Amino acid sequence: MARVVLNGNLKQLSGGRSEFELDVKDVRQLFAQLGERYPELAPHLEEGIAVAIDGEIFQDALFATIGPDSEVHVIPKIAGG
Amino acid sequence: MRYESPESIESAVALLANGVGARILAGGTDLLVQLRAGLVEPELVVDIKNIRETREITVENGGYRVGAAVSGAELGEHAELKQVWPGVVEAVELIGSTQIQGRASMGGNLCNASPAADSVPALIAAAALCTIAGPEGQREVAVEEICTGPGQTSLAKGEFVVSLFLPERGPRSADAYLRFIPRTEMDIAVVGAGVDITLDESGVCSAARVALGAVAPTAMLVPEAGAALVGTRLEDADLQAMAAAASAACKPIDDKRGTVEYRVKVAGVIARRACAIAFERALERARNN
Amino acid sequence: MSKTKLHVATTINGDSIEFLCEPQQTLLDVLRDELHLTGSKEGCASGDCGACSVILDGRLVCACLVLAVETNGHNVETIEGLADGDDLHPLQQKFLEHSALQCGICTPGILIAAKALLDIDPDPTETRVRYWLAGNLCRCTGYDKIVRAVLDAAAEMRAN
Amino acid sequence: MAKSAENVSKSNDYKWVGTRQVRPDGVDKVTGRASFGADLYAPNMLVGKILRSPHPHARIVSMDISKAEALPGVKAVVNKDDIRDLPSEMVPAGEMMVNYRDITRNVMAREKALYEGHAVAAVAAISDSIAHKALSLIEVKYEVLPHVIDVMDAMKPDAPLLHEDLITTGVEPAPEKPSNIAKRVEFSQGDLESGFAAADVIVEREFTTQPVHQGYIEPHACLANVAKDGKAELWCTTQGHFVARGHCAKLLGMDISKLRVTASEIGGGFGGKTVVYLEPVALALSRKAGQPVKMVMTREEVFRASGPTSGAHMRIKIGATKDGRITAADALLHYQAGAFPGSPVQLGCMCAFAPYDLENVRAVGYDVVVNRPKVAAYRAPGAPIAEYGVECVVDELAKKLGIDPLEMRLLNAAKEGTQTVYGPKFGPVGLIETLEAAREHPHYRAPLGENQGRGIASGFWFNIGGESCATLNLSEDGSAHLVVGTPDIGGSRASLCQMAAEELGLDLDKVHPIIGDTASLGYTFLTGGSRATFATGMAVIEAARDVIDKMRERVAKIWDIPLDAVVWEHGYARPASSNAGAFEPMSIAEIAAMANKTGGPLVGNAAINAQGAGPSFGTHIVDVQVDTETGRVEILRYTAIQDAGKAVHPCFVEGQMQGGAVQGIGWALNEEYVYGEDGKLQNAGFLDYRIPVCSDVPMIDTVIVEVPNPSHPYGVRGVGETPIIPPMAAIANAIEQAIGIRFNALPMSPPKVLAAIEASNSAVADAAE
Repeated sequence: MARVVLNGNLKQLSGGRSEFELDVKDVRQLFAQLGERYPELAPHLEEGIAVAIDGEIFQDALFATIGPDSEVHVIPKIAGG
Repeated sequence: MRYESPESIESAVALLANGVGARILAGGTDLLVQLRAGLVEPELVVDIKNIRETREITVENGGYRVGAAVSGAELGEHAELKQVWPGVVEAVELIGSTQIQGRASMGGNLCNASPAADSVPALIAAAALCTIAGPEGQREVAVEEICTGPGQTSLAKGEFVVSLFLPERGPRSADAYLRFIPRTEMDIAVVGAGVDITLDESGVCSAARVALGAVAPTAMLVPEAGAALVGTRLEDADLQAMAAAASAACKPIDDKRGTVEYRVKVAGVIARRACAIAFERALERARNN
Repeated sequence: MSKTKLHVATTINGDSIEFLCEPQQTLLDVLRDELHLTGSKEGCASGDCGACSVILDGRLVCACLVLAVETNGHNVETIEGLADGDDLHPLQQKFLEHSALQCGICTPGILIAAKALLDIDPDPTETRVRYWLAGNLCRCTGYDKIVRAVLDAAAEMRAN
Repeated sequence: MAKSAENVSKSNDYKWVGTRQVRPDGVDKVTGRASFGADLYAPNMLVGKILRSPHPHARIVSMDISKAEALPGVKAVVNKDDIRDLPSEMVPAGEMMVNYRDITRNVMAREKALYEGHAVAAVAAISDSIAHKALSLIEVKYEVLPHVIDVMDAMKPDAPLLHEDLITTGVEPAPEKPSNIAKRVEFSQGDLESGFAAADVIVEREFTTQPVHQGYIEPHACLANVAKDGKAELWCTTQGHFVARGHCAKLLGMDISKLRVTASEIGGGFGGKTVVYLEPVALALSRKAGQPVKMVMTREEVFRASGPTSGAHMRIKIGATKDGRITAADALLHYQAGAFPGSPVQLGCMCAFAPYDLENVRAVGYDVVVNRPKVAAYRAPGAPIAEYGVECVVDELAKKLGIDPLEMRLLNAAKEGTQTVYGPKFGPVGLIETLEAAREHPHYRAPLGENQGRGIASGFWFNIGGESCATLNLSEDGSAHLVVGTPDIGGSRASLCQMAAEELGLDLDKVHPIIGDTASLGYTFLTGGSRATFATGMAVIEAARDVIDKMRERVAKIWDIPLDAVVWEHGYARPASSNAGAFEPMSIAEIAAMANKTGGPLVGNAAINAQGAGPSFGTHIVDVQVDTETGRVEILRYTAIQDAGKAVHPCFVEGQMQGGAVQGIGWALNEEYVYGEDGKLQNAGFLDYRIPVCSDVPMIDTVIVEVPNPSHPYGVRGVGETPIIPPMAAIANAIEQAIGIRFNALPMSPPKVLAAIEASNSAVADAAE
C-alpha cells in the first residue's frame, strides 16, 4: 500500500483528512480512488495538480508508476516564468 | 506639421513670428519625446541647427559665447572652455545619456524650462547671459530671467535663444555642479546645485553664487546661501550655514521623484558638496595664477 | 498634419539613400518602416533605452530622437553597416565569444554605442565603458559580459 | 524517456556539453539580421492600435465606434463583441493556472474596465496617424467607480469590489459575501505551537514589496494575417507559441489547427511573455479587415497593461534555539493579483521556507485582486517576495544569536531527504554546496570600510519539465537540422545543439537549430520555469538516440549482421566486437549518403512530457556602501553562487545568474510602480521606472556548483529563475550591517533610506537626552 498525502488546500476537499494508505499502481488509479471517496476533490485532480512520487515531481503524468511502498504527495502544479 | 531649417537668424525670426503654434528644434531630445507623446502638436517646427550663430563656440571679451544648439558632446570636447568653466560643462554633460549628449544643447535645456534642468543652475551660478533674437532685434538677459515656471519662459512670440555668454573669469574663481539622482545615470535631477566661488588673495571667499534646481518651479539663485560663504574659508561650520540657507530656500513638491522633506534635506547636502569642489578648484587656480 | 512628404538625401552605411518622409517621422521610423533596416530597435521611443542607437556624422545618437528630415545631407551608420562584408567587427566577434548577449534585442544598439566609444577612446577604463553605455538598457545580462567583451575588443583592436 | 540513475552519463569528459561555444544564432544577433516581434512587414499591412481605459475602475455603460469606422483609412474596429465571452475554466498556461473567463476580459474589457490602461477597443488603419485619430473617435461612456490599489485596503470589508461575484475559495465554510480575496492557501507541517515554545529567540517582522515589471526591452508585438477561409497565421514575440495558439484559438473560436503561430526572436520575457495581450486582438482585427494587421505596444502600454509581478504585504515569524536550530517558522502572505485572480501566492507559500530543514512550519497565503494590471509570471513567480522576508528574518535571528548568518543557514539547510512544507522530500539538492562555496569564497572574508556592509541570502526554485518535442533531420551530407518548439531567450539553441552533437558524436557546426512553428512539430510547452534546456534538452537527447538507433539498423543491414552487433561510438557505427565481423566503422556522413537506398531519410523524433525536474538552490553575497547623507546605496561587490546540476553552456548559465542578480538589485533599490491617489500609474516609462543601468552595478562574480539531477541524462537542473530570489534580502542584510538599520520594505530607495537614517538618529538623540 502506497502512503498518499494531500497537501495545501486539497485536504479541505477530503473532509480535512490528508493521509491515506492506497493500493494504486499509477497516478490514474490514485486520482480515480481519491475521486471516488471524495467527489468534491475529483474535479480539482483533473487540472493544476502535480504528484510527487518518492520525492520526484510528476506533472500531467497519469501513468507514472506508484510502487507498493511509495510515498506519494499530491501537490499544486508548479509553473514558472 | 511643417518643418523648416532656416540658415539665418532673421529668417528664423520671420518664420517664428508668422508661424502659429511654432516650436523651436535644437537637439530635439525633449521636443521629439513631447511630439511622440502628443503633448505638443505644433503647426511648424523651426530647426535652428543650420544657423551658424547657434552652432559656434567663440571667445568674446575674454569670455565664451556658446551657440544655443551646440551639443553637450561638442561642449565637452572644448578643452579650454571645460578648463575655465568646469561646472557649467559638467552640468551640461550630465544631461541624459551619451546618446542624448550627441544632440542635447544648453539652449534647449534652458528653454524646455524644466525645474530640474541640469545646466540651468550652473548657468545661473556662472552669471551667464542669454542672447535672444526676435522681431525687435536682439536683446541680452540674465539666464535666470528666462524660465518663469515649469515649461514657461519669458520669450515673446517670434523670439528664440541664439547663444549663451559665459563672462571672463578672474584668476581665483571656479565653479562646480552636482546633482542627486537615484541611479548613477539616466535620471532627472532630484536636486541640482550650481556653485561659483571667487576668492581674494588670502584665499578668503569674496563672492559666491549658489543656484538650486528641482526644488522650486524654476531653478533659482539663493543669495543667502552665497552670502553665508562670503568672508569665510569654507570651513565645516560655514558650509553647514550655507547648506541650511540652501535648504531654507527650497519650495519643492512631492512627486514620483522625491518628497518635499527629502529634497529640502538633500539640497543642502548637494550644495555643500558642490561648494567644496568649487572651493578646491578656486584654491588650485589661485595657486597656479 | 502636412500630407506633403519631404525629400531627403542622406548617406546610410556608405550608400547614398534618398527617401520621402513626413516631417514628424523619426529617423528610426524611416530606418525601420520605410527602409526596412530593422537592426535598430524601438524599445521606448523616448531616448531612455538606447536600442535604436545609430551614429550620425560621427556622433552617437538615438534614432528615435532625430527627425528623419534632419538627416538630409548627413551621414548615418547603423548596425547593418558594422561588419565589413563577411568580416565581423571585433566588437561583434567578442560579443559572440563572451556570450555577451542573451535575448539580443539591445545588442545592435550596444554594439553601435561601443563602436562610437572605441572610435574616440581605444583604451577605455571599465568605468568609462559603464558610464558610456549607461544609456543602453540590457535586462538580460546584468552587463558583466557586455563590459568584458567591449574591453576585450578594445584590447584586440589596440594589438592589431 | 527512461530517467533511471544509471541513465545519467557517467563520463564528464564530454566533447561539447560543458564547453563555451558561440551560439548558432549569434551572428544574426550581432549584425541586426535577427527578426524580432516588430521586425516583420507584410504586403498590404495595417497598423493596429488599442484604446485603453483612462480610469482605474469604471463600468462601461456604452460604446459608439461608428465615427471611427467611418474615418477614411480605417479598415476595422473591434471591441468585446469581437472576442468570445467564455465561462470560468482553469487552464495551466505556463504561469499559474489561468481562467479563460478572465483572460478574455483582460484582453478586452467587457462589463468593466478594471485598471488604467485596460483595453476597451481596437482599430486597424492604413497608417499610424489614422489609427490614432480613429481611437480618438471611439466614444466610450464610463461610470467611474471607486478604486483600490493597495492589497491590504482591498481586503477590508468596505473595499470597492472588482468582481461582484468573487467568493473566496480555500476557506471553510465558504463566505457568503463576495470580496476581493480570491483564494486562501495553506501549507503546514508539524506543530507550530510547540515549535515556538521550544524557541529561545523568536523574530517576527512585517514586510512590504512593490510590484516590479519584467522590464524586457522588446515591447509586445505581433503580426496577424487571417485569410477569407479562416486560416490564420500569427507571428509574435512569445515565450510559448503553442500556448499562445491555444489561447488565441479559444478566444476567437477557431480550430486550433487553423492557426499557425510562428515565434519571432524574443527580446526578453522573464515570464511576461507567457500570456497573450495583443495577439487575439490583432487576429480579430485582421479577420474583420481581411488584411494583415501589425500591432506593437508602446513602452507606456507595456508598463500600464502588461506584467508586472505582485506587490505584497507579509508577516514572517521564525523561532530558534540558542545554538541556532530553527524550531518553528510561520509565514502569512498577501499578494496582489492585479485586476483578476491568480497571483503567485501559492508558489510563494511553497517556496518561502524551502531552503530550510524544518519540522514545524506553516505558510498561509491570500490572493487579492486590486485595480492594477493583472500580474504575469516573473522569474520564479512568487518566490522572490516570500523568500526575501524569510531571508531577512533568518539574518536577524542569526545576529541576535551571535551566529554567522552563513553558519546559521548551514545549520538548518535543506538537503536530500528534507521534508518540504509543500509535501515531498527533496532528492539530491545543492544548497549546502552553495553555502560552503560562499564560505570558501574570498569575497566572504574581504575587508569592509565605513558605512559598508555585507549580506548573504539563499534562494530556491523548483524548476519544471513539461511537454517538449524535437526532430532531428539528417541531411544527405550528414549534417543535421534540429527542430524544437521552445523559443530561445537566452541561448538555449546553443545548449540544445551541444547535447545533440554530444549524443550523435557530430561536430557542433554540423547541427543547425531552428525554432519550429506550431505546424512543424508537436505541442511544446513554453520557455519558462527554467525548463528549456532541461525538458527540451531531454527531448533532443531522445531524438538523437532515436536517429542513432535507426542508423544502427541501417548499418546492421548493410553489414548483414544482427542489430545488437552494431554499436554507436563517437559518431561512428562499429561492430560490437571482433566476432561480429571485421567492418570499417561507418560515419554519419557515410550512413546518411546511403540513407535513401537503405530505407529512406533518417529522422529522429521525440515527443515527451519531461518529468523529474531538479530544484536549483543559490546563495548570493553582496557588499554595499550607504551614503548616509543622501540615502543612496551603492553595490560595491557581488557574488552569485548556484547549483546548475550540469552547466551545458557555462557562459549562459553565468549569464542567467548575473542577469537575475541585477534584476534583483533593481527590485531591491529602485524599481516600483508609483500610483497617484487617482489610481493612475505615474512612472510608465524607463525614465522613472528605474531598472539598473550599466554604471549602477559592478562585475557580478559567479560560482557554478554542479550537483547532478539524477533525472536528466547530463544532470541538468535549470538555472533561469533562482538567481532573482536572493538579491533583495542579501542587500537588505548588507545595509543593516553597514548602518545598523533593518529595512522591511522594498524598494530601499534613497528617500526611504534617508528617512530611516534620520529617524534612527533622532531616536538616538532622544535616548541621549
